[in-house]
Amino acid sequence: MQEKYALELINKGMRVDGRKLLEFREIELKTNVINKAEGSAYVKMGETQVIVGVKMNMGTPYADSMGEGVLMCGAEFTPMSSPDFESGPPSPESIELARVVDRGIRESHCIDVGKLVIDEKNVWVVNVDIHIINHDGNLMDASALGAIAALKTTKIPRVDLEKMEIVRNDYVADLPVVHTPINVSVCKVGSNVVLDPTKLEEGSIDSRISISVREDDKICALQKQGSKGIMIGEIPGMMELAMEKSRELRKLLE
Amino acid sequence: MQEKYALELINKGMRVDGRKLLEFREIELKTNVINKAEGSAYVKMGETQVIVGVKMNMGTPYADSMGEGVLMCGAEFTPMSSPDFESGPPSPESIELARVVDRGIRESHCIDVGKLVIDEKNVWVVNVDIHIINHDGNLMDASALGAIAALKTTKIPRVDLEKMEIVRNDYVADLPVVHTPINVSVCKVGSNVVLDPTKLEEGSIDSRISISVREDDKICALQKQGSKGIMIGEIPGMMELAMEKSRELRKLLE
Amino acid sequence: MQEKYALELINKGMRVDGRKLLEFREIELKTNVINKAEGSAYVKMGETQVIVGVKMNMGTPYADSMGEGVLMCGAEFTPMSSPDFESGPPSPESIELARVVDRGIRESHCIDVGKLVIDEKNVWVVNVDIHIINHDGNLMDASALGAIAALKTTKIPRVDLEKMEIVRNDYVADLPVVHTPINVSVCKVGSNVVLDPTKLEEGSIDSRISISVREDDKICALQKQGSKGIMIGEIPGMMELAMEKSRELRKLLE
Amino acid sequence: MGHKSDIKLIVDGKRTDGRTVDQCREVTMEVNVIPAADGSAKVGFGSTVALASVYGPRELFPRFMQESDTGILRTRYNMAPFSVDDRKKPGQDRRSQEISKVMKHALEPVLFLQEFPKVTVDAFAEVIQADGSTRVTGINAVSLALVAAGIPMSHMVTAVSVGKADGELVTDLNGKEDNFGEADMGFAMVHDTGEVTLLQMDGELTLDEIKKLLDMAQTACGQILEKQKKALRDFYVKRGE
Amino acid sequence: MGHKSDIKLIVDGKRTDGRTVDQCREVTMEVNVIPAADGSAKVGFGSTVALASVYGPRELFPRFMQESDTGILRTRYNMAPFSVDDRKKPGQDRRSQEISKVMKHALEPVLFLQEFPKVTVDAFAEVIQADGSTRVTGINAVSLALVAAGIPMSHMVTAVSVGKADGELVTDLNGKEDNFGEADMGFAMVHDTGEVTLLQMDGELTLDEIKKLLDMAQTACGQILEKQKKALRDFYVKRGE
Amino acid sequence: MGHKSDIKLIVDGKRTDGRTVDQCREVTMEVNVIPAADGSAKVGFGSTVALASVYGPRELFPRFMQESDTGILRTRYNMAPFSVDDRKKPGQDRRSQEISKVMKHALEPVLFLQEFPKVTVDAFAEVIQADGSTRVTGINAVSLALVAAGIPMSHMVTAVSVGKADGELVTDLNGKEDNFGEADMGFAMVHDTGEVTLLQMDGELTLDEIKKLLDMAQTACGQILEKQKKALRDFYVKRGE
Repeated sequence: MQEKYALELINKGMRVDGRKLLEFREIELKTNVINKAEGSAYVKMGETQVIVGVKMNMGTPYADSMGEGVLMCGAEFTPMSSPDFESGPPSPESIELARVVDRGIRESHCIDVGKLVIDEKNVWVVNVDIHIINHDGNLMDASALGAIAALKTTKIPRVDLEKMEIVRNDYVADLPVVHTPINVSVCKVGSNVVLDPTKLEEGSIDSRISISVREDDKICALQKQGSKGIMIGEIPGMMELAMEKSRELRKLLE
Repeated sequence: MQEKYALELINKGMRVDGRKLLEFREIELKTNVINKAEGSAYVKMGETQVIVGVKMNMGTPYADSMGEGVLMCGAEFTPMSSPDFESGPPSPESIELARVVDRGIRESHCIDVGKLVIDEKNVWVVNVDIHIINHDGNLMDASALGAIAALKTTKIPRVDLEKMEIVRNDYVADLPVVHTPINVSVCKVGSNVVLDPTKLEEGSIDSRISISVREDDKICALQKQGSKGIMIGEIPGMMELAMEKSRELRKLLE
Repeated sequence: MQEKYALELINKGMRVDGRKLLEFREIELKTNVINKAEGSAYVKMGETQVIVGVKMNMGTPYADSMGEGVLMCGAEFTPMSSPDFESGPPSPESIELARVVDRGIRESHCIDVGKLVIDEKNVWVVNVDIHIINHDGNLMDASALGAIAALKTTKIPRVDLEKMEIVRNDYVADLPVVHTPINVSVCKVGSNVVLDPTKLEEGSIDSRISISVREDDKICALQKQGSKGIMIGEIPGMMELAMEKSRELRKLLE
Repeated sequence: MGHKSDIKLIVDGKRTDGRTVDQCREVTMEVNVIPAADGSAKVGFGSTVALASVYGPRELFPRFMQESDTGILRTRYNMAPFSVDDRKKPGQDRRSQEISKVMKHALEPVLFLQEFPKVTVDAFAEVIQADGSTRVTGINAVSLALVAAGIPMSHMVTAVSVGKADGELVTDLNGKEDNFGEADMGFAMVHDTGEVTLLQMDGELTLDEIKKLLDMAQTACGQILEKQKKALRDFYVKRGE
Repeated sequence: MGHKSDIKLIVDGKRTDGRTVDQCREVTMEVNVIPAADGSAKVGFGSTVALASVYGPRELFPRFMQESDTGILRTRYNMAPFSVDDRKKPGQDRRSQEISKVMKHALEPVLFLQEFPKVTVDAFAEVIQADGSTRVTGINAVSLALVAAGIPMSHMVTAVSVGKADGELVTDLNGKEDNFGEADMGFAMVHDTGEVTLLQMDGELTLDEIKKLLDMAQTACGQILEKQKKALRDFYVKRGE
Repeated sequence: MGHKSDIKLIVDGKRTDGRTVDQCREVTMEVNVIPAADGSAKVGFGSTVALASVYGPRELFPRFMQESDTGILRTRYNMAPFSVDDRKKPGQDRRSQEISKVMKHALEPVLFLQEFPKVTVDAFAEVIQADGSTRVTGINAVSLALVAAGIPMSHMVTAVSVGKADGELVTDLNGKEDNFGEADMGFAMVHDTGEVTLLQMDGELTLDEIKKLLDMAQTACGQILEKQKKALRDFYVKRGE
């Protein structure tokens, strides 16, 4: 019923909460919210709440990427955040969320991984963990925003090279973040284009494209979702919209 | 029906098997029962039967406990021991059992872990495995008794330092066991206090506290179980009872 | 219905596809079918199709087999190959298949594992992976045939000893395969002995013995399957039959 | 308990964070922080912070897991990967499974589950910052979340940790006291009735010390209960606006 | 994308395997290669080879997983252990789980699942040789297998990869281009209607480049669709014999 | 089989434990050692010791696992962590899953499962000391436990291992012969009828050797069957007291 009503409103160009179709909900962004993490951010996008924590650990580089630090991105859809989530192994949705956020960070080359070398054998492993606190739609954009915000505030701790131990809370540098990718998910509902849907509205989405845009307007990652197709001619317009909106969201990080 | 009858008897201060409320069932304790284990014990407490085996293996110390051996404690509720147990991953009950027995051993400092160092990198890992053979109640006390009995008979095998291999069946020392913790689970059934319940009686238990007591009357571990509360004023009396009974059970180890 | 018809025919000494009871279906055997594998084979036995790939990797020897390479054999019953298979952890059937094929290879000593040493610490790990493509019965014989065929075409890649890296597609030797074990599964259906049953016919099998025979007529592995017994006096005859048929199948490898 | 360390935990009667022995860290409580849940809360003891949410009563699926004569309470205690110094691998380990179980028993005594056959109440506690006393912080949060979800309860459950550090009995252990102290006792009670619903301890204590710790825990629970009540009042006032 | 490398991917307009930038590798297609399945296919793009099989529509068990108002499509993308240079451990990893999900969405738009309540259609893609573009090869195979299984479909789905290597936009990436190129876009569409059903990209591209890649992908899909149709014709002709 | 070793397994016709080639180790059997079970037994061959318990027939849950036309036998072979030199990680590995399966087939032929639709009989074998021949020791124990549980059976199943060590054919392999011998054959039969229900072998044997081993196994099973019967008689006598 409610879902149907949300759809009817969208078809008339309106939304349950009075927004315009291409308008984001109010966004609250806080950084350094987790004292045990080397970087962290809290994003509240309407009622959607996400915490992203970054932990810096020592590890060995990948065999095909010697001389580079390692990025790892995970997401947990905690059962606390929605009546629909269950305990158990990661769901396909949480895996997709983590992998799309991961690609937005990795492919934008926003972290200068060449600077994350500790010694001949050891590099920094940058663990980005996304924790969904309250699910009210558009987890992808909120999570990606939280991830880049958390990375931008991440500090590199000192390493005691004799003991090869990390000295937590004694920081020697900022994480070298050289780009600022922003993810904008452009949704199709019937013939309308909608941004930042609530969970109620997500029930009516035919498809969406998550688009990660860098500050130089380079597009770094795309992921179409949803069980309907999108006309090929519509895609460039959706990208342009994402580029435009990404500039607006990027201001939150300054 | 039977369970209700057991409860009615307890309410009258009696028990199905004729025991007094604070009386343990007959205990049979045998050690060195498993020839492949470096230490082992068999405990028969009424019809409850438990085998505990101790295996000594080489390993690396924990980063926060360099220069100390490692204790690991596991419990398997084999489906053979009860119609209620199933194959599959460890149940919360078996995890709790293992963790409570583990804490009784660890927190009593009964093993002098500082003496379990092999060389700069390697220490002894003491694996205590509890195997439930027949479940007729009070697994916690039977398992903890079996664990300390098995540890007290555990021998340290020789290490061939050139090959860094354990030479099984060639022992160089006893495991340094310097304390003797005993676990006594004090149960509440209505207003009565009961010890060593059978499985039938366990159906009537409101709550219980597993209490691990050392030979110097120090209390080393507590774990309340069961879905009813216990009046705070009753707790010290339950501890005194556990201390008293622990002396009785400890005699079995001499 | 169809299954019952297959059984009736067998009881009359006939088969649905017109074969004799002791006749195999037509076998198509191709090797070097997977370009990423160091050895591979495709077996089509009637409509049963199996791909076996061999990957050569570096690893450490087992502690009780220093100075020897390592053989590992796995089988996946991909859900694509039969309406009866499901996604998920390996089924007991796929584990049994892999283990029986593994034993046929291992116990025949067909690979000269003493020659698979790279340096003091590293040996070759020979990974044999069996992939069922279409299940129409007698997976055991088809898989074992594919495994030995794939091993016989396996090449050992060059190792860059400075980087301790495998240089794929640059081969320095053939895998030393010194024997040719062949698996023949002899089936009992009522009082009849049947070879190479189709999946339809497998529904009527009372029991079968998988028999692995070497070119010198040594028997290297046996595995009885099925939920009926076999009279002890019948077993030697089943072995003789397997020895005879193994010679026939071995010709396919020349 | 009892890792070797040269760290002095108490100097001149003051603890590493400046507290006296029987003083709790700053306690913060907020109800209804997770709108998707039927009830929720956020509780902090110093820099230990836990979120809790409650869903239910709701029908339990698959049906063969239902109990025909009673409702069930399911609990899950979890630590976020970034809540600790060395990242915790996501997923339930043996420790969190055990804590989930004792958390369940700590809360069941105040619920009327027999009146809700076939249903489940699901309670989740998520530690997002860990600095000692995480399980009791989680229990306080779940207790508030249960009330906020409107689950019928006879009383609030209130929890605190007590223990021994540098030879002194202390209330509300922080991370250092938890790691390097001599004993740690997790405690929860229905303060109005005196019923203890969680009692776990590891360390080395005499009976007298335990008696004193029980007293200290009860006193602290009285103070914490007031904060729970205030948080609920604030929530109802705000909701009534 | 973008591993450091000295490998030149394009020299004098020719790619490492001799192709021009907008040229697909040799495409091979065969329908009905797995008799046990209701429908099946084998598709190769150069040395990338995928098998697909489809089972269904069939009733879904256990029953509590059924949807009362629609059928469901379940998909599984898998790589054989021997399909890659360094043996892949059997079983689904995070990558294959994600691809299974986007593969499902790539195919659902052409199925009439609402007309088959309570049932499942199961589609499996198995990569047996991997040299880039494995997911799109798998989608082409599954699309053929669905038709061969007689599952009602509005249209064929056709898939191809496009991307950027050594600064040039290219069609049908091979393994080297996939590993060392600048961008990789997985693409599937209903060529007859212009509907895009799979769109994934990682790399660094301008909007203009994406527009050109979409054009190149559409053109390639037109060519590949003809091969799909031919493979089906061959199959029906053969079956009619 | 066949690990390289300088160990001599047979010297002057005597095996490492002093036995002749066709001699079983001391066999101990005791019925009804696990009171919680419907039937149970403990069987030892020298220092190899297995416990077995049987539960059932009982209804199988969840219901969708039931078979409408027959009962099922479920078996689980397991080794205790402390049963071997190097501690075995708890839980079922590939070896124990395979043995569980052949154990099931070894026992099914004597059960009348068709007469118990929808139910399960659950049989568990637990090896607590391993010194070779563990699976056949387990089968003997389960066979006794099934009888003690009152499960209708046409006959007893009796099991033994035979094999080849230092060139000689031997009965009842111990751990050294199992590890360093040339062949190991697991064997179970219904001695009264001559039906073989378990036959596994690995090693290198001629047909003649296999024939001789089958003879030796049958002879040994005859002796072991007598001990099984005696253990049951002792149990019934004791119960009758």
